[in-house]
Amino acid sequence: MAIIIDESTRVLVQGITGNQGRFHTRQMLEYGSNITGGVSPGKGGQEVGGVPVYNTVAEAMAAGGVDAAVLFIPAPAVKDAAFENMENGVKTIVIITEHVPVHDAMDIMAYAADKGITVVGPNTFGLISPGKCKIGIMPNQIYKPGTIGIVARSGTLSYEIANSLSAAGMGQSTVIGLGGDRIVGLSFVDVLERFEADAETEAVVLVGEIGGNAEEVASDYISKMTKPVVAFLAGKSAPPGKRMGHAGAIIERGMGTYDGKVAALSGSGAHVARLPWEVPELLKKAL
Amino acid sequence: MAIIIDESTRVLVQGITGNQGRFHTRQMLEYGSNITGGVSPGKGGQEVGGVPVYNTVAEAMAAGGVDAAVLFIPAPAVKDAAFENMENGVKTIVIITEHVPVHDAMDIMAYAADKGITVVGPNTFGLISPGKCKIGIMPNQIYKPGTIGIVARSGTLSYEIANSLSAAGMGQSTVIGLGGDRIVGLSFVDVLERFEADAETEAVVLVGEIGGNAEEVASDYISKMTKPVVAFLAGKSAPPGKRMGHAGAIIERGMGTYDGKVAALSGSGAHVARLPWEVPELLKKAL
Amino acid sequence: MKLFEYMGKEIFAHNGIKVPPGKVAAGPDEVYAIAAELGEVVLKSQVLSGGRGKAGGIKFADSPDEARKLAAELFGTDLKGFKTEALLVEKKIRIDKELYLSITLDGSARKPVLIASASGGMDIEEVPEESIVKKHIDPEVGVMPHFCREVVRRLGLAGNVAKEGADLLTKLYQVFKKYDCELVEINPLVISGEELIAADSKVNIDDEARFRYPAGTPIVEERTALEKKAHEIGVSYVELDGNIAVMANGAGITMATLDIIEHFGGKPRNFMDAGGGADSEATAQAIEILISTEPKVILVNIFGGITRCDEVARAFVRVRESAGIPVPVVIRLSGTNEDEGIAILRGIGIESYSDVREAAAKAVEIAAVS
Amino acid sequence: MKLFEYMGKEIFAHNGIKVPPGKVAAGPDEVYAIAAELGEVVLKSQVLSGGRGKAGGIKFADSPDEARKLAAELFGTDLKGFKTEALLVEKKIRIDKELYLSITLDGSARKPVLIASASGGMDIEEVPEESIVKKHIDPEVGVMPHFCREVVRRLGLAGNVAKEGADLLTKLYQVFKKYDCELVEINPLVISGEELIAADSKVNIDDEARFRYPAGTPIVEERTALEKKAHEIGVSYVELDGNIAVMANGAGITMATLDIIEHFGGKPRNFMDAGGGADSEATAQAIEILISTEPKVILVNIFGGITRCDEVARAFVRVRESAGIPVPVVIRLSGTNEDEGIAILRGIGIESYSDVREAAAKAVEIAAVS
Repeated sequence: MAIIIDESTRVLVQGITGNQGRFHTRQMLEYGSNITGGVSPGKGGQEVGGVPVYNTVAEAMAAGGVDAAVLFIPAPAVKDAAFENMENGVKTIVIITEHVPVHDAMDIMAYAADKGITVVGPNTFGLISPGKCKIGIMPNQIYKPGTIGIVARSGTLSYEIANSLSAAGMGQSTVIGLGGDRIVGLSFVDVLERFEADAETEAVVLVGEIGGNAEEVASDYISKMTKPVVAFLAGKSAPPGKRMGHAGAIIERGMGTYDGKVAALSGSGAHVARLPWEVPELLKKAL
Repeated sequence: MAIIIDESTRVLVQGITGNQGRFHTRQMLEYGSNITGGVSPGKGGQEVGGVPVYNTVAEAMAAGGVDAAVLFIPAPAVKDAAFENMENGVKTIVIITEHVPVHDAMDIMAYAADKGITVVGPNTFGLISPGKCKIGIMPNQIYKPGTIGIVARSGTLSYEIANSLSAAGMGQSTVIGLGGDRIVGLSFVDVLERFEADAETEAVVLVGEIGGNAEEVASDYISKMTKPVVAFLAGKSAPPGKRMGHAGAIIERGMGTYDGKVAALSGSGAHVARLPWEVPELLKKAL
Repeated sequence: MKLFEYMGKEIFAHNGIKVPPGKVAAGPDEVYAIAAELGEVVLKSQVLSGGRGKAGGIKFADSPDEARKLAAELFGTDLKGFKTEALLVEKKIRIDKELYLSITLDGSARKPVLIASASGGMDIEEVPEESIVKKHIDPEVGVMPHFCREVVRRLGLAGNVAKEGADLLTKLYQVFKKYDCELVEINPLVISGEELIAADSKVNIDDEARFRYPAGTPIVEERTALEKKAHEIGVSYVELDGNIAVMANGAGITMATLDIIEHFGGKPRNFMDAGGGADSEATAQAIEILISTEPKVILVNIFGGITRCDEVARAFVRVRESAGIPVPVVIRLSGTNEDEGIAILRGIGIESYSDVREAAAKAVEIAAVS
Repeated sequence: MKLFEYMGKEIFAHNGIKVPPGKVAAGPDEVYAIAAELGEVVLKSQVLSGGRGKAGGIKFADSPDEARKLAAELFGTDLKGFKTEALLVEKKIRIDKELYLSITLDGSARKPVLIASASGGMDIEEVPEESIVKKHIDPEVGVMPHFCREVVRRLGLAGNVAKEGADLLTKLYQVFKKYDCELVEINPLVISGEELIAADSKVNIDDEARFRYPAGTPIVEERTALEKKAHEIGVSYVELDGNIAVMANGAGITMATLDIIEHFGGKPRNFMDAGGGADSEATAQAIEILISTEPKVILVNIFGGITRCDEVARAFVRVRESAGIPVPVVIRLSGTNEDEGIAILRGIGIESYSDVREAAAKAVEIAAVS
């Protein structure tokens, strides 16, 4: 099981001949992901780590099919690359790129919603179903197969938490990064619904942060879930009006505060960890 | 049963205070259609034949829901009116208006396809499920409830055929006009699939004409149908390069000829009537 | 509405698509002057029919004198029934390769479709399927860079020509949208050194969008005088070459009426869809158009729904009383107020039928004997 | 990027949205000259904070002399920490009614959302939910006439004002798209006789779209000098007011590090996300920024993934050898090449922790005693 990706997922790397593309293609191959092709206009016929490079997504599609594409593409070209995948029938798009204009993100999400396409990101570390498939830039060694689903707005913090779970003997079904931008493809609810339906997942860790109302919206759904949810939120000490690294991590007009989110999550029955190292303990209690 | 519309369909008339809107609202009410409202900007609060008039579709929707809207709107404003209905959640749109620009029609159809909305027309007489609901401009008296489905590209010709079927004791499940334009919402196949699945429909009459390749595409599907299909095509004698009244009825670059369509339909197992009065006879034989 | 080649090229040039330097001329002397400016030139007859080249409508001239001489011949020529009233005089360009490119409507897909081929200069129908690039355009998305890259790659373009190709696709789609086109076609699209040049243009604009044509959009009247008059009174009319004038209500039933006439061995003079629900005055004007074509007989086929049979009958009374009706009239009336209509017509000596078979057979019989 | 009111109004005016006649002035004499031209005027401090009116940043003047006098006061005033460096001098307009209108992003819906209210002039947060018109805009469709009709109807506009309202909505959405806005807000939008006039403007533009801003789009630098320097070396940096300088790799982990510091009773000097996979030179530059803020201690929290712990350690060696490190450093290293990193740091006398708890507690302790 696991959600969204597994060992059968055929992955295309767009921007495979760039520095980032090359490096992470090798990392993903090392992890065992089924990378079946890469795209780089004008570089068709080359290879990266044994993976064939195509000029266009259409070519890659014709050569053997693509289930998911991961984009290592400069921000101004992300919209075009995302549409190239979507218009050619790719059903899961992972956008690693940071600094994508919000209007481009909205255009991508509107089209994706119409066509039933799953978009992860932009500004995400990607997603991994440990032992099966990794699409993204997270370190290979910190995950273990298991029954905990992790959904996070931020990368490194989720690595830290995944690592501490692995160390405590709690492996993961799927770990997914929503992305740090204000407009991203998946919401907490979208992912929680999938974890709730996934036979392999027994509990979920939600890693949120200040800004927006994603955690508040998620709380409504969590109150209806049968599986336990442990939440940790970053940004308790952040001052209002400042973007804390992520475009979406900002308290504006009194919205998106730490306290508001904690109240909503606690009210929904989620177990809220006040400090990151409390997560494994709370999870053990909840299971 | 019947397809698309029945006695439960709540109908909204857009452009209800115009001449056409008023006249046909009365006709539809007389037929027994469930007209629950009309829209005419700035005329909210008035009534037409006892039907309340609203300023906007949103108002009408809020007042009690709308299942289908019929547009009596000048061609330049049709796109806006269609989107007003679609964006406010109306799931079936019947566009009577002729002379709608094709680019507007394409925009409407693209959005409708994304959102699962059924568009009948433009340039259609509408559709009727005899004895249940009529949405359109066809005469009230020629139809009888029954088991024959009729799908036509043109209006009066289908009236003539429906009338001859009624006279021969063969009532209709639903009669639907695709519209005479090049870009219309429903194809023959879309309607044939619905008739094939409709328990009430026993046989189908397809009324086609020269131009385009709608009949050729339909033939592929007809060869897989379990229900008999009788076809009649207009335009045998039409010269190439001339639009015969309908924007779509034109033989261009050797495409859309009468002979080509007859060959395709005959090959698919449809019974092709060479003259309109042969339709009832062929239908009787086929049943 | 079909535009002349030179009009399409003006639109192209205005929207950043390269065309050969050239001007349109209305007589041989103008041609001489333009050729004197441009050097070696091509003379192209501005007619709306296809296959113009094969019919002799395109000539090359090395000198202004030769250009004038050839022009004099071309202005006299009849090309497939079209008279040359204007010549496009263009500088001869270097041709390294000819491509085909068009964007048109696909009714089945309800979307625009781009069609391109590395084999230009001939009818696209004659190009083998496998060497045609065919890609639908989602009107919600338009033509994005990746779309252009894919097309250009499949056409085998490289270097600067590939760049110009991608740029051209973007601009051609902009023209297609901006001018409400049904078709924009460039055949041939010429690779000339490092440039891509539209050596021909075929631009068809949607008549229905006339209310929003961009300023300066040319208007070409394709209708005959009679068709134009019919259009003005809201009647759909097409001239044909037989002798039985036809009026019916609805495009489908009118086509079927023509078919039935031919079935009985007759030849229709026209297609006339008088529409639904016209009043007797409008119908009377339509009848006058039919009379003006001097047919041997008029066949009217009305299936009354919205159209009331008595209104149609009254229209005939009206024409009979004013201009008179100099030819026999055969009428089929059926549907709304049928009996009333039949009675009115009987009053002016016109016999009606309720079956179209009998009416059509009678009209063909009259046309054959008179 | 937040624009000043006058910049937003220039964009409005350029795109057909009505604003009061006015000019921006940098000193009291300029104010006098503008007032002499316009008559009765309003002086508006150009600062980026909200609640400017309540804070005294808006004044009315009946004469040029009064305008100069009030201007002299305003140029000296500090408004919520912002100094007034420019005044917008506008002709006083007749106010019949004040409305609120904005288009912004809705992250949950992933769409733009229009928010409007017939109660303008106050914060939209203070307007009761039921008198707010809130409608999402489908980016694939945009703002169509029916959308405008519905909004205008719900705002209760009539006659020419309704027409102007529909037109304004269309134009405001065009501005929102064309300038890659995150927010366009008009509060108040004034009904002035038969006209609709934008009496204020709040325009926030997406920093990430700078590569395609329309020509002439103003640029406002909101970053402090230090934040700007950090931005140039690709580091995300926010100044805070404590004494513990912080560096971590990743926005979430950096926020969490600040939270942990506060949990142990300390106060962070900054937010610094040094990103993933930076080399030792870039990291060294980031360390120098931290040192330049003169903190009592530097706390580094690295969870190595793409970031290699040995590279971070080498950055400290590099800074130690060049500029020197004048404050205590507490480092948590965990993950990729952790052992190597710890060894390198031990070589220059810096002790590492593998648990962030211990590191943070130590840093807070140092800050407290020093």
